[in-house]
Amino acid sequence: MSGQHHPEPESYAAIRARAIESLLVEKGLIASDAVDARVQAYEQDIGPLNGARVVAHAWVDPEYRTRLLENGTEAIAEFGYTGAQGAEIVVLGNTPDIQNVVVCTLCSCYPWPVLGLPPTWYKSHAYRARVVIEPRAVLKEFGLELDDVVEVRVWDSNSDIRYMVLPERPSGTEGMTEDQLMALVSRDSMIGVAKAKSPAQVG
Amino acid sequence: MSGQHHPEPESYAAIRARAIESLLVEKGLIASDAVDARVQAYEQDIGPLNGARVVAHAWVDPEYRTRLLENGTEAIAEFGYTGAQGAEIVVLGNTPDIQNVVVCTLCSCYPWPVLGLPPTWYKSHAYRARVVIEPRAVLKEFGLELDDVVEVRVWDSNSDIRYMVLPERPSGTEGMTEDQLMALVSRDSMIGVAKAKSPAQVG
Amino acid sequence: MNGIHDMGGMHGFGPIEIEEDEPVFHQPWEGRVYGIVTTIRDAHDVYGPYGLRSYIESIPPDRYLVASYYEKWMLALENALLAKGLLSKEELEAKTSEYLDNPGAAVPRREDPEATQRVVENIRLRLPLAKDPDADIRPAFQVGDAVKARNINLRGHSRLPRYVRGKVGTIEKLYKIQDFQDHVPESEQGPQPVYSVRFKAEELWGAAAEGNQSLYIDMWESYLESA
Amino acid sequence: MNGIHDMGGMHGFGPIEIEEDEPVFHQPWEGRVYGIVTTIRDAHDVYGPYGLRSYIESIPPDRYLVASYYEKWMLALENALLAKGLLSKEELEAKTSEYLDNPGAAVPRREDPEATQRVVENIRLRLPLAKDPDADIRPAFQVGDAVKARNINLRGHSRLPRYVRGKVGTIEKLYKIQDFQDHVPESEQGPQPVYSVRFKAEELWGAAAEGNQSLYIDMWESYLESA
Repeated sequence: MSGQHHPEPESYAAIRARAIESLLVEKGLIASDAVDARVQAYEQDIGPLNGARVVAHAWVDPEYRTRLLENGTEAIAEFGYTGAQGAEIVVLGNTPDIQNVVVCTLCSCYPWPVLGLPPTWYKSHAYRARVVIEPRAVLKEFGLELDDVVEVRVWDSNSDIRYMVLPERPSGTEGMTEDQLMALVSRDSMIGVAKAKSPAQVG
Repeated sequence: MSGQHHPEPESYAAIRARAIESLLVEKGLIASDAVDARVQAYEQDIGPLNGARVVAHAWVDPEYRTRLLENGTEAIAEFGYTGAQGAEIVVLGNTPDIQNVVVCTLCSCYPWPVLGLPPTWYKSHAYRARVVIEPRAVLKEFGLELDDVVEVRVWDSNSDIRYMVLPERPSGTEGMTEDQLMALVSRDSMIGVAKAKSPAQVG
Repeated sequence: MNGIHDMGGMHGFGPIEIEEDEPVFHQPWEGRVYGIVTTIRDAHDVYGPYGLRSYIESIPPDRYLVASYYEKWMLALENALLAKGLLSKEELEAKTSEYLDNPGAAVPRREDPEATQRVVENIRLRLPLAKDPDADIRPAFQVGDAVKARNINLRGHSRLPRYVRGKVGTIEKLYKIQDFQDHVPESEQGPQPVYSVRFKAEELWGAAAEGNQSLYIDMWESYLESA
Repeated sequence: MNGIHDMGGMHGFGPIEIEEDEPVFHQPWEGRVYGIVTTIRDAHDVYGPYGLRSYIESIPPDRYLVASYYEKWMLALENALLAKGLLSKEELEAKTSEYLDNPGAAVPRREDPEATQRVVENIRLRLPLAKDPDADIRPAFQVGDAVKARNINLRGHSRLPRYVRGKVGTIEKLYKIQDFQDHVPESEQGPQPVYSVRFKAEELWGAAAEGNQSLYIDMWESYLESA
């Protein structure tokens, strides 16, 4: 940003965003440090590690698991994960017979307090269009092939309720601590397009 | 096309079309004069004047009108208007109480032998999307405001049958010849988004 | 196919843009594309059983919405030629580069008066579309019957738009027997009765319907069940 | 609105493109747009009752399909600011030209620690969404009831996707009482019971359904009728 050399020309979108930000600053409609704070919160603090902590805790504490499935919002708030796009969070428990998968076909609604901002594929037209009509084909593209006896439940987040999936605890994790278990809980497993990782996968 | 000066640079589409035509000529897959003939047929010979002749004749000959509404394909073939995109043509007679309107929501199907190739608006996404759900609003944009007692019948040409509208004969045309009447029959009136013109309109 | 082309009833496309006295082709290349698409099939089965339109329907949605009508035709033609192996991607790109570098270069010509004569005759050739019902194919529905359009979500070419699926209408007319056009297994192919079916606007659009309006659409018999 | 955004069940969008270890924002401008969109509303009612998403839904379909996620946000933000009169088209274009001419020019800063403090607090602020039924609003349906989604074709913002309309499902759960979000006349606005409704895939997609699959979706009571 030195003004002297630019390895790549800036995109029109980048230019346009600067024009808008400049005008809003000049008019006193936004505070630059507030924008910084918002960006920083979701780049650094609020992401899928929050959800992974919730999941790992539910794996080791059956009572918490029950609370989490009965009232996700309250149980998640015990960790301080509250706020924007999480006024009401419903947690969907996977079982050997049920795979829950979350989408927002109309938009890209997502439980920010536990998962942060959604990945690009979740916001893609392909995912939004396809997962409600051919979820098994979509899951296969994520590497998840499900047996025919497993029921696939797709949840379309069309209201202001947000959904998070509680993946099954992998086998062979009996002696692991909560912190160790957290490493097995991928973002994708909490959207429902993957299983939690096995200890072997994370080495 | 002198190769020496170009007032405007050619569009990518124009370039691409030349590349395709060149390759197909080189491979002997098309004949240039056949392409010329096809273009010339629809630029010069086959257009809405055909339909206008059919309509004008139906206005002056009640028996022809009956034949036309009963078996459009045969009655239209009496004028030699046959062939591509007209294997089966159904003619829809407007009345004071019924306004028929034609669309092809999935594509842009159109009765070529009587109307030639469709205008851009007929092929537009706006027309295809809107005329089935809000035909009165669409007709209004064409300047046609219909009384509430007039039933609007929209025909979606989804099969290989093609539709043409027989507009009502305007009042004040009693003494006119078929050739004079033809001038009142616009393309749009045969799609159903307009009435036939009044003698005053064509001056 | 639940494709972007199946747009009946969608909002958001804005007003109808009406051009007064528009030419048949706005640019010479549009005419060439039209002429190529419609003459090459006289001699070569380029488009397969579902026609050029199945290739048009397969244009990715984002491209479909920005491409003009004849750009869609050209894209579909390209894809059909590539699929048939009549052109290769490499030669198409190479030739395009040549013309980009030499915009004034002439397109070579190949004259074939006999083929041209056939093309001219084909333009007006009468090919009957439909035939009368016979002992093998008897219409299952009568004029006046209440019918429901089935909820079919074919991945391939289909003539059943989304906006009528699941809706109840009335048989208005029998249009004889026609070949089914949908991309279905071989056992479901072949001729069927086709009906003109009338749907009331309220059935299609609920409270959003304009008053005193109905929609007529052609339905192959396998699209319908008794209502 | 039967808009392009209502794409559940459409074909033709190709495979899911999955990026490993993707950053939260791919370009700094995406973060700025995100930050502006989500902080400006703390102090100003920029988006109106139907939110930023109603502006996103109003992006013309051809633009919608080619714009990236944050490009959609930026377009929607622009249109909301223009609609509210907080920006004018002229000043926006003039400022854009300035940056196009001087790509390295800095964006001015305005610090406001108090506003920033509020923004940081708002991120984690608990605002209850739903309330328990009371004497005024009693749910019309019980868990296990068969219900049919109405055929509503609103021109404005709606949360009822096309793919469930007219389909029969089962009430699985009552989600208390929530404000209705659709763009309806004032007499139809206000709080309603919201249900989780389960639809079998066969009901939604007919023979094209994958086996052993169901879809759960949140339905405001006015979307439903007894089946």
